[in-house]
Amino acid sequence: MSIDLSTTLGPAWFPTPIFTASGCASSGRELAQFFPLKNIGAVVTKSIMVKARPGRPTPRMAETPSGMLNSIGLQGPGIDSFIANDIPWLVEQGARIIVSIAGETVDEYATLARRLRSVPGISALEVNISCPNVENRGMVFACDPVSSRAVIDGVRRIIGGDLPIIAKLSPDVTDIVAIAREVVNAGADGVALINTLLGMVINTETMRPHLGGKTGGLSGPAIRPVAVRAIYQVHQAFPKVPILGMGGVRSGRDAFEMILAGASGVSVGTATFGNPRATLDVQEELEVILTEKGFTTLRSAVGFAHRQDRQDRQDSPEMSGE
Amino acid sequence: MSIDLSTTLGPAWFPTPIFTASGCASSGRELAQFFPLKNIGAVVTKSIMVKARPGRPTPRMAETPSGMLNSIGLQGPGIDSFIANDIPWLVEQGARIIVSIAGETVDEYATLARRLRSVPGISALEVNISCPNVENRGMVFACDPVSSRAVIDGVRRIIGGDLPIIAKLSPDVTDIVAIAREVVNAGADGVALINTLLGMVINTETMRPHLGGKTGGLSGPAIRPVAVRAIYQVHQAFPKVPILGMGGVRSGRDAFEMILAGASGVSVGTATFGNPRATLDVQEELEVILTEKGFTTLRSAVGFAHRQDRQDRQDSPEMSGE
Amino acid sequence: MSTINRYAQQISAQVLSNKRVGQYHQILISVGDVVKYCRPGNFIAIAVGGDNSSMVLRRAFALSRVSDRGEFGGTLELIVAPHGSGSRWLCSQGEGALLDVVTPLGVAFGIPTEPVTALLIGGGYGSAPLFGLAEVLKSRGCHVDMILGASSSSKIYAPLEGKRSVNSLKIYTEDSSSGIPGRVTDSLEEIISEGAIDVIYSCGPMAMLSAISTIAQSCEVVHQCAVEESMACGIGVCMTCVLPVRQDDGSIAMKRSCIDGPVMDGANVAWEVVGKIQETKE
Amino acid sequence: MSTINRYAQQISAQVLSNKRVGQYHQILISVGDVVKYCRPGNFIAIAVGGDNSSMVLRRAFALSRVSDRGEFGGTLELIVAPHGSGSRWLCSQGEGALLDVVTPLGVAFGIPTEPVTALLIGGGYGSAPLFGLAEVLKSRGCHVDMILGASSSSKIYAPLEGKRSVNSLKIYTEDSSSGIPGRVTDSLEEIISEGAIDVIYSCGPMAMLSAISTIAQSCEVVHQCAVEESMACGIGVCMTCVLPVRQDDGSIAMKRSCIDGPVMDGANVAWEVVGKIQETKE
Ligand SMILES: Cc1cc2nc3c(=O)[nH]c(=O)nc-3n(C[C@H](O)[C@H](O)[C@H](O)COP(=O)(O)OP(=O)(O)OC[C@H]3O[C@@H](n4cnc5c(N)ncnc54)[C@H](O)[C@@H]3O)c2cc1C
Ligand SMILES: Cc1cc2nc3c(=O)[nH]c(=O)nc-3n(C[C@H](O)[C@H](O)[C@H](O)COP(=O)(O)OP(=O)(O)OC[C@H]3O[C@@H](n4cnc5c(N)ncnc54)[C@H](O)[C@@H]3O)c2cc1C
Ligand SMILES: Cc1cc2nc3c(=O)[nH]c(=O)nc-3n(C[C@H](O)[C@H](O)[C@H](O)COP(=O)(O)O)c2cc1C
Ligand SMILES: Cc1cc2nc3c(=O)[nH]c(=O)nc-3n(C[C@H](O)[C@H](O)[C@H](O)COP(=O)(O)O)c2cc1C
Ligand code: FES
Ligand code: FES
Repeated sequence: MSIDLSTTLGPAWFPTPIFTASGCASSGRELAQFFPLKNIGAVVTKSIMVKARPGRPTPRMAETPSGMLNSIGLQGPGIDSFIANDIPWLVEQGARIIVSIAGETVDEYATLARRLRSVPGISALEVNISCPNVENRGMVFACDPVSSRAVIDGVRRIIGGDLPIIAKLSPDVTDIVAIAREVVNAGADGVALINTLLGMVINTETMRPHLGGKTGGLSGPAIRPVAVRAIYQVHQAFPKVPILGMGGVRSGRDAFEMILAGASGVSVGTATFGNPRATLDVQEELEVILTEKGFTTLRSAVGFAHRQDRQDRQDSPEMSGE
Repeated sequence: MSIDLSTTLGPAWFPTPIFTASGCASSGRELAQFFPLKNIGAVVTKSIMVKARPGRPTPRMAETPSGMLNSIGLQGPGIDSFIANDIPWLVEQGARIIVSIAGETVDEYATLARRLRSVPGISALEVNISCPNVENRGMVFACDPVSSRAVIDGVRRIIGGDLPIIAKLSPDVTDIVAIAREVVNAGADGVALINTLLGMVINTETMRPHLGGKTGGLSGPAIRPVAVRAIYQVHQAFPKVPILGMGGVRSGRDAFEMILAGASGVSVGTATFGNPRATLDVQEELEVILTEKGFTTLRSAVGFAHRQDRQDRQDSPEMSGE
Repeated sequence: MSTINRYAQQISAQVLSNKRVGQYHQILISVGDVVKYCRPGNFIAIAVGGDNSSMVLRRAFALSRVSDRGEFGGTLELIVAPHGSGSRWLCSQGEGALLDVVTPLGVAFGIPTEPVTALLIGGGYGSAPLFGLAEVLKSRGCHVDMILGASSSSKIYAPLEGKRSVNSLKIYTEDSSSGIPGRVTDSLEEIISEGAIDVIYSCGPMAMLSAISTIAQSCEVVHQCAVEESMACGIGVCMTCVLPVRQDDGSIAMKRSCIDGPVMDGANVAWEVVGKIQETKE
Repeated sequence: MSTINRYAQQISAQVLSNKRVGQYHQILISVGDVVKYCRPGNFIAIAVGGDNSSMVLRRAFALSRVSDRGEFGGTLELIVAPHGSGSRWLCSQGEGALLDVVTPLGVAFGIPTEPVTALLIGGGYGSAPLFGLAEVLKSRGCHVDMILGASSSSKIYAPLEGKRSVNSLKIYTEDSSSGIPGRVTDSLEEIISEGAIDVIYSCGPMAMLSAISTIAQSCEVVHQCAVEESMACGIGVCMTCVLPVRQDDGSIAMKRSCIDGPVMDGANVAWEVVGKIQETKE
């Protein structure tokens, strides 16, 4: 099969569009027992913070219909240990690396960018702005256009033009297109859609919220229609902005759906928990589907669902449910 | 079993807390083939508009993992036919009736309220504000605090204190507590949580959005964690405001979960499509569970998950996912 | 409407046999007394995927043959094409499996009170309800001709027993793998006039039903067709399965194919706007 | 860490038998060559609910007994309590069913290089990995005593063959339905000192492991316990299964029980803050 699967997110090039999702592959090491990391498009690492963090109390997960809630609380070793131990190991494996960063203040994001900008072997930064902003009433950065903009702006200034910046947005907003507009204007090279939806499960035995952290993030196939909608809306509004799609992708068909909606790359998250090889399986299935559909390049499939749309614009996609 | 299942939504009393969900029971007639409508708490009718409406093009539905998308477009006979044909029939059945109304302008809601206020046999109005507001850039009323307030305010003025008003909110907002605050301040007696989430499925055969209306509303068990979270948040902020909970309820356990989170009543929607008797089954199962848990009244279970919370307020439930 | 689905029951039905026939599965299930109310044209809605299924909606299948005699009491036969995940699950259920079903649903074929000459046209698994219908028509003294079509021979469902209940049977395949090459509508006008057909009953893909309707109208023959729209509830409460149907006053109303159908008068369906209509005057 | 899960494979395993034993199911599955790498204390992660399952996560089960001989080649025995929807589904799988499994996972029990006196303590289905462990210890010349406890007799899993591989077996039930009334920890100190125990191996509910740890520490006996935290991935990538573990410098780190466990040194687990910890100095 001579199909060209390569893709770009801003200036970064990847041999295939299928990546791991942040927080669902740790720093890659554990997955390497199941397939060579260099065979997929890229490893997106667990969001790293400036300091080491123990995370939230357990239980940290609850299974839900076709999905799950997690409330890890960004447990991690901190940026210094990450740069010293994890990056070199991934480089050694020949993997493409996208580092996800997270902070509680605008400055923390800038600090992370400063620490990372001269580290060799990184293809892009994913800026996870779905964390509570301690400076602004604890409101999640990605839920507020001004805070979203401030984070990306700060990171962009530090990074300069060197590394592509992908802003990861939350679906828990009234108007995701408006948030995408802000981060793109602030200099993001692309957007990652979507992070988890805020959810809760109550344990009917104990009659208390099941998770130690009470609320958690909903992921998995259950949320795929929300992710596809978000990708479609943002691609429609900004056809030139590359999108890294994610949310419930479990098969090549699902990745293809996101690509048709407008994604240039697709991350596989929760599916890895059910199938350690999921990322590679998705990639192989996608290749077969693209070939069957007669595409010779991945690029030509990106946003394909919009093409025929241009003809019948009268029925607006900005409609609601019932 | 002598458990007291009765509940109230503002001044309205219901023998049980289990209702149908608007749009998932039509106007009741078709379900009456499967169980007597008077045996459940109430029938919530399909949102009715001023004029007859043909709705959106087909396909109008897509099954999704543990859920479905619908894009009906509020097909219906219009308020006159509804009042002439559907209400009297429901009254004859001995059913409690909650009429759901929907409009494209603030005035349309007021018109509906005016037509309904003197119709006998109605227990409450559910005001579905999840429709696009044609006067405000097509933005869904429930996505904007000002529009939400205007609708409820208009309806309240017409209705006076006679009929309880329940404002039905959309989960597709950054801050559902803020919207709830507006509608309560405008005079809503309670809130219904949640309407569907905006979603999309792309048909990978045709490579086009599957639904005739492109986007649709996501419902079913997939969204239950989002609904429980919304109910929990709003009950925490306004413990005295009655909540009609819904979103993916399929069993007595699920209804109990929503009641623990703070719902005084629970609507069963999509589950009816898989099981025509779902509403009654949920009610019967709930009664067993409440009894097993040692509750003698439904009321004492409402919001129970918050009680122990009051002690450990330090970990705020307004947290995000990862 | 208040009589529709009046006899519908939700029951547990056991699979008595599951045989592969060409590209289809012929599945026989035991349903007990409810069989008394089952008529050709009615359908059954089956829950798929088992207890922990991610599929929340039932799947609809036409009743192929209805029997209330025999060692198992009331039985229904279904012809199922393994198409997507739900129907594939159903086709994988072996003897003894229990199915959660709701039946009989929807409007059945109208049976003429006088003996008439009837033409039954089926496409693919659309032939399923026609054999049961043929038996009923024959028992009323009707003359019954049948035409079946499909893309290929393995997609023609025409059981031996079934053939016995019709006066004539013509088969069309698009790839010429059996019968006459071409489509069921190719010589339909001649067949109607030569056979002096009074009424056409049809079931199959929407495009076929639409083409038959055009011909039936030009020949002024009554045409009862069983339509197939995707259905979320199957019982009339969700409004997903609608079709544009012309009303007496000329306006077009969106009718539910589950409860105002699946059998509809072909002349009333506004075929040209199926799936397109957005605005009509009601 | 880079050697953990090194031999783990995702394979299709056939159910060879599924027997009810008390409140449990004893399930024997065929896994082929991977059995060579399976050790007592390792676990297996099984996909549940079939093709269209709404359950997206695997379920973890301890390997009860591992055999690489016999007519079926490599086999694993699991002891499964039908608890929730996933384990009930597993218990309903009959002979011939195919399971999607990943194994061997996690850290196995450490086996002493010298012959020692070992005490194995199991609670409920926690006895599962202990019988396999007992065989290995015996083959290394160890003396093996075993204590099993449960709320009631039907929750004691102690197969006949298993009993042969230990030197002594005591059973405790809380409702006095068999063995000694009470809990496994009731006379643990005496048993340790009288039996001159060198090492304790345990598996069961967290509260039991915690209580054993306290006693083991006061008696200065090594305690290897197999913990059970709810796991989303089972392979170390999700961070849901963490436990607070004391580090050499006195700080507490949140360790993954799937990959840094399930077998852990009981003395290092910070039992008092399990499920509570929010802040630690790392
Ligand atoms: C009144 C009626 C009678 C039918 N009779 C038969 C029959 O006798 N034999 C038979 O094989 N099939 C019949 N069908 C079609 C059958 O219901 C679909 O093949 C089946 O729903 C496909 O489901 P799936 O899970 O395999 O496919 P999926 O593609 O996984 O289904 C996804 C969703 O789309 C809907 N859908 C998909 N294809 C169709 C379709 N062709 N028609 C309607 N809905 C669809 C499904 O119901 C489901 O909700 C009938 C449908 C209707 C409405
Ligand atoms: C390392 C390890 C070894 C285990 N060994 C055995 C064994 O040998 N025999 C046995 O019967 N069970 C064992 N369990 C527990 C078994 O995994 C749970 O009983 C099972 O996951 C319950 O799943 P369910 O779908 O039936 O319950 P549900 O309540 O539907 O499960 C919902 C979710 O919660 C998790 N969960 C629920 N109960 C437990 C539990 N007790 N421990 C961990 N996760 C849980 C499930 O994994 C699932 O993700 C073990 C668990 C772990 C982590
Ligand atoms: C256990 C878990 C941990 C996660 N951690 C992070 C994280 O650290 N940073 C981040 O940006 N997203 C995180 N996510 C979100 C995923 O990257 C992804 O956006 C989301 O889960 C939707 O994709 P999925 O349905 O394929 O999992 C996490 C998700 C899960 C399930
Ligand atoms: C087919 C369908 C039609 C609906 N129509 C309406 C409606 O007219 N008015 C309304 O307020 N909600 C409508 N809803 C939303 C439901 O009332 C309910 O809020 C939502 O589906 C979540 O509940 P569920 O998961 O139990 O279905 C509709 C939902 C479905 C699935
Ligand atoms: S399928 Fe629900 S109304 Fe027809
Ligand atoms: S279960 Fe995922 S890290 Fe342990």
